[in-house]
Amino acid sequence: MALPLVAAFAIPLISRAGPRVRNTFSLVIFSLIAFLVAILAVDIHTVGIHVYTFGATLPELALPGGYTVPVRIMFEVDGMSIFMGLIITTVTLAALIYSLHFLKGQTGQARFYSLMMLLYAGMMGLAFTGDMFNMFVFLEIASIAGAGLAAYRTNMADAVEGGFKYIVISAVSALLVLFAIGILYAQYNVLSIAALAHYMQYTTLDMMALGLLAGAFTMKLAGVPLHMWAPDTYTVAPAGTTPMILAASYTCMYALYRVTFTMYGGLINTTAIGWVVIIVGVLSMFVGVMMAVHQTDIKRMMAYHAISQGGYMLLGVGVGLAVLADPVALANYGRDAINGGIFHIINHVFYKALLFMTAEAIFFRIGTRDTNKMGGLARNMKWTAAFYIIGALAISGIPPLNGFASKLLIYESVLKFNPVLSVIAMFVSLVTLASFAKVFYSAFTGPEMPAYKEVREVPKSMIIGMGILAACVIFFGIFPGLIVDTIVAPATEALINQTPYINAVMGAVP
Amino acid sequence: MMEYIPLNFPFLAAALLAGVAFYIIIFKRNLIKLIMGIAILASGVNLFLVALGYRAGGNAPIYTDVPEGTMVLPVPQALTLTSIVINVAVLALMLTMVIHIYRHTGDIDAKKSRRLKG
Amino acid sequence: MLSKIVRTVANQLILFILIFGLYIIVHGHLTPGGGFQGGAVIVSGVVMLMVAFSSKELKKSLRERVLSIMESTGALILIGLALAGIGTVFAYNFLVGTPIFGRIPVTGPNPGDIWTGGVIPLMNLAVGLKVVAGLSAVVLALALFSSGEEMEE
Amino acid sequence: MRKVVGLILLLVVVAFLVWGVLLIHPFGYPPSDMDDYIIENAQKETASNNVVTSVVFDYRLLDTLGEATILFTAVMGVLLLLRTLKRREESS
Repeated sequence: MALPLVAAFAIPLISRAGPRVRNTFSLVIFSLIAFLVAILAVDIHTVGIHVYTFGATLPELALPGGYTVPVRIMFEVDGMSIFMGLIITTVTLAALIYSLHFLKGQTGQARFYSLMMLLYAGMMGLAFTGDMFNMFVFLEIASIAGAGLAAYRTNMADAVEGGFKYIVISAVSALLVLFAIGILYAQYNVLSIAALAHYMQYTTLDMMALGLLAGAFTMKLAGVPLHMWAPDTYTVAPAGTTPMILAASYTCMYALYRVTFTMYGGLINTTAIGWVVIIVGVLSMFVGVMMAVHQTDIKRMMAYHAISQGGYMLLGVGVGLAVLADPVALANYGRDAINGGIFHIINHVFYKALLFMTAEAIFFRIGTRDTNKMGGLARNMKWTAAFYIIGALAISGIPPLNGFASKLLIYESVLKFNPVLSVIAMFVSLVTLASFAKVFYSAFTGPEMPAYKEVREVPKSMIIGMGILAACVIFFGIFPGLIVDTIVAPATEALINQTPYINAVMGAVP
Repeated sequence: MMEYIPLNFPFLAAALLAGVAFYIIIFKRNLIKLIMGIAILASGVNLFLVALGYRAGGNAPIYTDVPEGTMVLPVPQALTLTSIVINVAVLALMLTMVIHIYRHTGDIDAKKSRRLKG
Repeated sequence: MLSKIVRTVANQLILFILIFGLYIIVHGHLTPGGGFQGGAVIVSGVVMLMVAFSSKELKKSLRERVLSIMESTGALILIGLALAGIGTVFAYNFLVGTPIFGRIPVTGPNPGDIWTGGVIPLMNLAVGLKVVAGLSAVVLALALFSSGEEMEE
Repeated sequence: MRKVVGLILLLVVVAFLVWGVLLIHPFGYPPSDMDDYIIENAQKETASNNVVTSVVFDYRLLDTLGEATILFTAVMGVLLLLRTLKRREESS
């Protein structure tokens, strides 16, 4: 688990040996990490929740002998955590391969890779940790690394502004999280999530802490009232890192779910919280797509769509949260709704990362992101055009692709919960299709512009990076049942049924 | 409970510091002032954390030549230490970005740089 | 560059600041202080030099590359020490009870003994190295950049 | 308009924080299960007199590692942003 950190620290040293060595080194070490994560995933699904206590005499020894509160920091990995871990790892792998060529001839590459590794480490830590304060620390690692990467192209004013906005939002939300942690710590004198959930008494103060945490995480995942940073930051971040920043914001969504479901899941009345999540979700869907329609900057448009798609996830999980206390409704459609919401995270990260990469590929070759200035690019950039079509169809929920699978789950379950919400969701999906079709016609087809006659296809490593994601998109679309059963359902189970997570640490305590 | 409320002044101070910080973050358009606001917010949160760990009449939790008696809680101090360092890091990065923004736009007013919003 | 008096005093004072910072780092497990605090003290000395002389002068003796390597080394030592305990568990304090820094102090108030703390003193040193290098690099880079100096890659 | 919204938001947040803060345990009398354990056992387990240090470097070492990482990240970020763009100009 500490391997990405070692890699990050070592990269500046290694890169003294020359660029080729550095690239190979980061690739090799990252493949190793990906391999380890895969092993861990298999292990989790066969054995169950893993608890690793740092610094104790035994890894499983969460509570010091005969004591009732955990003292040390622990990592606690369950179905949901490893689900996020798989997403992050895949996206980072694709982004890393993609960046190899993209960065050629630019300065500061060593630090760029180093920051990429650190961002990855931060996200993984955020997904795996079982300790509130540790969560704050990893949140900060991820946001600082993300901001540094977003502002990478310092010769453009926009880039620095986007990065600055991101770091301001991150700093404020992280401090709110810290305040909430302080409130929780003041009451129960523990910091571990499982122990907090065990001792939780749902006092007024706990509700305040929940409010602060939810507000802060919503800020970070670009839910609508607090979404202003997202388009700017996503637009300017250099290729390869945009998907990672996207993944970082969904890791914050994971943190939100972890807090609401695991810590506050025993609450008698989750309906109110569920409705808040639903409303934020619907607003995000609607506002995001409406803002997206009239954008001319291709990446900016995609960023608004990212907000809108985030709304779908919140909608699905919000419906599940609203009926969490009602076993009949939960079995009837609540579980499917959560399944859909969670499945949509992985699908969305993959196809949106793919779309961002194609946009960046266009930018890489022709130097503009304005859709009005593009035209006829399909002739010379066949691969890019093909990947764009795959991503655009997936995002609009066209059958054989993965977006369809998860959206169908959401539609069906939401229809049973409240038909109006379902209609809104379908409408948003249609508008999404329309706006992507518009961009496709203006950018890839149409008369060949004389200025772009010499445009060539992007280098091979970028195609491989995009290809990995496109393969995932198609695979997930063809076998949605398989994916849902193997990785999504355990994640949902981990969210709905929080007792194993708590008992893994607090089992011995009455 | 009522008679204890006057004793909660340190927490109140922390909350008010955070309030001042939010005022700055929401209303001031100067980027340097915005950063100062975040620094004040950080101080407020740190004060809150460290005040949580105080135990009436406690000594510092260090056994070297300590007088007998209770000790204050060590964990909040450790957390505060961590959070201070984190804030140093965040501020350094933010200042760097402001320098760049100043280079590009010649101004540190958030209104003038195109899309920035507090 | 400030006047000759300031420069001379700064030259003399830097030694004391270094010693004080080092003291704080080394005694981190006995008295208030530790790697972060001591490192910050030393960096304040660096800043003092930067004010007294100019950042250009300082650049001649403090090379960016050296600082970067120092920082990476500090971080690697820290993580290496944490990793060394992996025989039992990652981040296990494996030096307790061994001759190196391993003496266990008397429970309760005691005068203190430098050879205690297990890996803690070593970690303090690593963190100190890291903080000194990292923060001086940041301060130096900011000063150089805002004075329009070229910085080495 | 913007100012009014901002003012309302500000008042809500401040009232929220102050209200929350008044509900917390009285100053100076915190609950202390975890910390009592640490105060009692720190000398035995970590062999360090300074309990804060033993928390920072032993019980919560991962936080410290993360903190060191953050510092490292920030330094990397600052140096990345303040790099000279010379080589790029040559290439373009």
